[in-house]
Amino acid sequence: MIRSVLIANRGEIAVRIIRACRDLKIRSVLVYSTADKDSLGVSLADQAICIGPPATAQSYLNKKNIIAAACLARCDAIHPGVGFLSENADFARDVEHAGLIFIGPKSETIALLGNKVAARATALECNLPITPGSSEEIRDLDDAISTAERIGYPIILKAACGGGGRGMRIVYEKKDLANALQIAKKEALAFFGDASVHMERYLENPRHLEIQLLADGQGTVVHLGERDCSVQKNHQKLLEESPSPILTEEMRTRMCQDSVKLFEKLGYRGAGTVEYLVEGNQYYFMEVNARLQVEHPVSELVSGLDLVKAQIEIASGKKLTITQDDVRLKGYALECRINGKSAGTITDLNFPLGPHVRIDSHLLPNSVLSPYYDPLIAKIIVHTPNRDQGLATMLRALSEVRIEGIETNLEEQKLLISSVEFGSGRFGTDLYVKLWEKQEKKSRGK
Amino acid sequence: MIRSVLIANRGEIAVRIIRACRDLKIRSVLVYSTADKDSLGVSLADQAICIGPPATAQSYLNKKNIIAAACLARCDAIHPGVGFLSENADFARDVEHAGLIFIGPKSETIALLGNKVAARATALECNLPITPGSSEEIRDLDDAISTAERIGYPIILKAACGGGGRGMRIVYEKKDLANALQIAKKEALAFFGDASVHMERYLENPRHLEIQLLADGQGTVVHLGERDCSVQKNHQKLLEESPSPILTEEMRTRMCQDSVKLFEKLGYRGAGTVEYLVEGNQYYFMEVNARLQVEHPVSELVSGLDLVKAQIEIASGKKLTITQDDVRLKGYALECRINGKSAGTITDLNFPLGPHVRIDSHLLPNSVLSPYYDPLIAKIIVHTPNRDQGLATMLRALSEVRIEGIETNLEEQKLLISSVEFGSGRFGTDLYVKLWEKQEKKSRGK
Amino acid sequence: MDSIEHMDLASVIALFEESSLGEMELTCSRYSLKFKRQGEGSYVASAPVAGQKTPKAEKPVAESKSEESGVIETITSPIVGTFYLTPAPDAPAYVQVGDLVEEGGIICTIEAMKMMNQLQTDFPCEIVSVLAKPEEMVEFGQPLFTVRRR
Amino acid sequence: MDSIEHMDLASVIALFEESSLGEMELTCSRYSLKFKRQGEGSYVASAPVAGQKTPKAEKPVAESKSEESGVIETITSPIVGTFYLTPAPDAPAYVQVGDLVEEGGIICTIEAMKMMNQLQTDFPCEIVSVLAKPEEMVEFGQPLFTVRRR
Repeated sequence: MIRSVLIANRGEIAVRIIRACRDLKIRSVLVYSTADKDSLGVSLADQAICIGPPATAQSYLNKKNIIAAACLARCDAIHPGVGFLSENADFARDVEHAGLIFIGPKSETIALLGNKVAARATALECNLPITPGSSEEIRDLDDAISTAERIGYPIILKAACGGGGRGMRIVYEKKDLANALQIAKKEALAFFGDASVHMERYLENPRHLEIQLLADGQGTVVHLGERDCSVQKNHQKLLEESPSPILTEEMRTRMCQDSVKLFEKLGYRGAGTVEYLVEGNQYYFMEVNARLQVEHPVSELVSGLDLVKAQIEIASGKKLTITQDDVRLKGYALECRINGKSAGTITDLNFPLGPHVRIDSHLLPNSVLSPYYDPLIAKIIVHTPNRDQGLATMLRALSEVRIEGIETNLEEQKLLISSVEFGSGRFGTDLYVKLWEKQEKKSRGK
Repeated sequence: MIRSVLIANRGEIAVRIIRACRDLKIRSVLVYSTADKDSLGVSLADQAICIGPPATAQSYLNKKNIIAAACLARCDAIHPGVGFLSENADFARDVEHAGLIFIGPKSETIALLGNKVAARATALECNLPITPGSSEEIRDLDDAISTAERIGYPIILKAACGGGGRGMRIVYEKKDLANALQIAKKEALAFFGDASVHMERYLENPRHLEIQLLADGQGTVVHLGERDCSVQKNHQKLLEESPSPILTEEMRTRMCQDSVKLFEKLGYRGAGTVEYLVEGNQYYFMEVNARLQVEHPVSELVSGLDLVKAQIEIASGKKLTITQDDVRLKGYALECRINGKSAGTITDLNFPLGPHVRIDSHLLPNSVLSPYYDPLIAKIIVHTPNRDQGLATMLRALSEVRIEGIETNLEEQKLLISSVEFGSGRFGTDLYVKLWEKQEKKSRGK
Repeated sequence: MDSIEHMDLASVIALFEESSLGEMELTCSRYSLKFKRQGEGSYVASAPVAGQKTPKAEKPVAESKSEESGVIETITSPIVGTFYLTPAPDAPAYVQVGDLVEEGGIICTIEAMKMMNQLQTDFPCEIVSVLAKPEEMVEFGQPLFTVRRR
Repeated sequence: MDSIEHMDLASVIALFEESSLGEMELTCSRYSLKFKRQGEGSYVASAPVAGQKTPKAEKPVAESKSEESGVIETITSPIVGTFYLTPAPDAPAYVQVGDLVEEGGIICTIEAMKMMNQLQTDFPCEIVSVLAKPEEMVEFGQPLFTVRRR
């Protein structure tokens, strides 16, 4: 039984979790850095505890202070949110050792999935399609050259323990391999403390799809369909939708079944996502996100389920009361991330309201978009009967947004959503760059 | 085909309709009085036309200016919203005569239902239970005395063409009947231009339930279940929920079937509601609201349908594409009306966001809540798996609301929703008064 | 000289004092001011403002209540309709700039719902300018003419 | 001269007094004022403006950077934990008000995760007051002591 949750995060996801706690009549305790003392989360939480200065290493990544705060505030559990410590196996273990519940997968699961090579190996065991490449660490240059020959260029070198686009090197020709391998190993060591790298075939313009799952760690795994997150800028997702406009029913079924199989094999507990790259009618396992994701509302709207509530209930030891047959995916959902392009005080802020629209945000008029952390201002999510109406409703919602005082990506998002390319559903992860080049050309043309 | 809609209304319902137009890619033209020139609706609509001074008789009830504006702005149709001209048969007829589509029932249907005696007679023909009373006009005092004897005191006298609580007189004893009849007739004449009154048994503490329907006027009628609107203050609804906490499945089925039967008999076209009084396990037909209602979002959330879109599609001649079997009512929805208790400038305004919450409002920070019109600030609607969670989520949402500059009923609403009585689901239309008396006693006790 | 919005208070006060005004009200996007000269009698003001929204440009100028002759006034549309300066397509205009019109003189028609509504002046005046475009829609309160009272 | 919004009250009053005005009202996004000269009637009012959140009271006082002796400074908690003034339940306190402490002197312990973290001063000082409650939680940046530099 969880009566009190410490939230080890900030921003909109902290507010999202506080709201879920309130809905469940659970006490919420939020930790915060001095930079966030006037944040909405701090004012909404039942208790707020300052854990350090703005620098994340000393605050939101300060395991000791966070766990001490949880113990002293008599919390039963810690919710790590997304990012920060949410996929840190050591933290999950420390939380468990402190006698607290970690709201997420078991620490062993996080550790296993945090290693890309181990994750790929597990996926292979479950017969999931993976991109051609090494399922083991690249030993040396000879190994690299022969592996590259086997799978074909372009290839990508990835840090085994990496993530978030760091420590990656794309190689188009053999002559660049030696140098790239050296740099990739150095970066892997620098960023992740482990020089291991592995090699995969590099897909030049794939789609990013992910399957959302819920598992109670007691034998039941259900999926909530896919999210298509192909619209990205520098590997950061901008738009996420469900269902995907390119997926056939047959492919969807296979991807969902594969994902469930993998989670069953892992004995997974909690909410999690299996990410895939899709090219043509082929899909390839990429990685598991062993946590909640920013874009979780998309799946909440199509499924009618509350993923954060579900996480808390699973963590408290409850079995899932739904089976796959109970999951009815209905309509279409689209999420648009409104990001700041500069930090500062938001002098005027107005979000769209009305039917079919959900807003998740942690900002109010006169709030400061902090320069220390990620620049998300709000997630605008719409839920409509179909994609065509979803795009119209999103454009309606965006037209009502008013943000003054800082620069935002609002106009870029409007351009993306109203583009012929996005409307058609046929595009790759390069859509943002393509549209931006077009726009630039237009401006130059004037 | 409707390409352009004139909206003959104001406030949040005007904004609601503009949003639906935008979602349907239809042009919206809003008429407004000089008092509303800085309103959100005026700024959101594709075009806005001033039709008169603040006084409603010269603006929002000014049929001639409204229809002229629709013709001159090349609209195909007029949406009357709720209130004002929405149940005015003459207006509907004038709109039709001007070659425009009236988004609502046929003018004959409105005329028929506007007469309470005629409406009761039609309900009787369909074998709907009606409160004991006269189905015809009370002829004179002798008729009144004998009818009252027959149905038993207390009785209520109602203007045949009345509505909104006006022209009603409750009589508990025979000795008061003569005087009450005289006053009721005078009021009926003064308010509605027709002195006819009829008599019904007066239910002292009933529940107010209503069945929401959609009909295409081409043979298909579907219901979207009930709304329980029993929490009222001076006959004004404060909270509306679906499903009702007191209705048995058997009673619900009968009430819905009766309502569908009545709409089929009427050849009804558009969205409409059948209102009932419920006492114990008896229900009695009260009236038909031949229009959209303020509380329509409650039914939208449980049904997943968009009633305003449906109205526009039906008006444009489309057949309903759903049957009763396609209507799946899911979860629980609760609407809370936030009203101003004073007019003036809203210096600070913040609505709750996040999951399970929908806000319909026409106000922004620094908006003026007009002294000329109804004091609705916002409708907060939550949608959750069940009533218990709905109440928790509504309280969470209300705790995030911030309104400065004017007085509101926010605290009263929190008190109502967190009361043991509302929580139990067992209460009558006197709940507000009862709780308020309790509160007063408490304050006096201090 | 600064724009009104960026003037400092001392300058505003000085301008008022130098003027012959008895009272002054000033509202702009940044602030709102009311002045009243000492001993100006019974007028007591209350401040509106708030919503920093600038008033819409099309705000109809209210007809002046003054009965003084020579005063410039605006005649606004009392209804929604199509504005005509002529009784028929090929007929001459009811009035032209410079015309002197008697009280009750017809100055234009506004067509609404196939009805021609003739607009008459309430007072003798001279037509100073025509503000609305002929054959286009006018809304309630829209300025149609400026006139000079006679 | 400052813009109207950023003027201080004394300057506004001075300007009003120097002027010949009888009444003045001023509203801007930050405040609203009404003045009326004495003897102009009974009314004197001032109105606040809503919005402007008052800053939170618990804002931790940053340690002064000054190296001057005699300066009063606040020592704040560097971690989250339970604050103790004594090394053991029945032991005497590390320090009391009035004590002189050398640089590096232990002034308290903060227990976190079953670890006792002793807090030392960075400079010689005198304990002026104890701000945190013993045996209660302290958060990062919470003021523990005020001290005077020696």
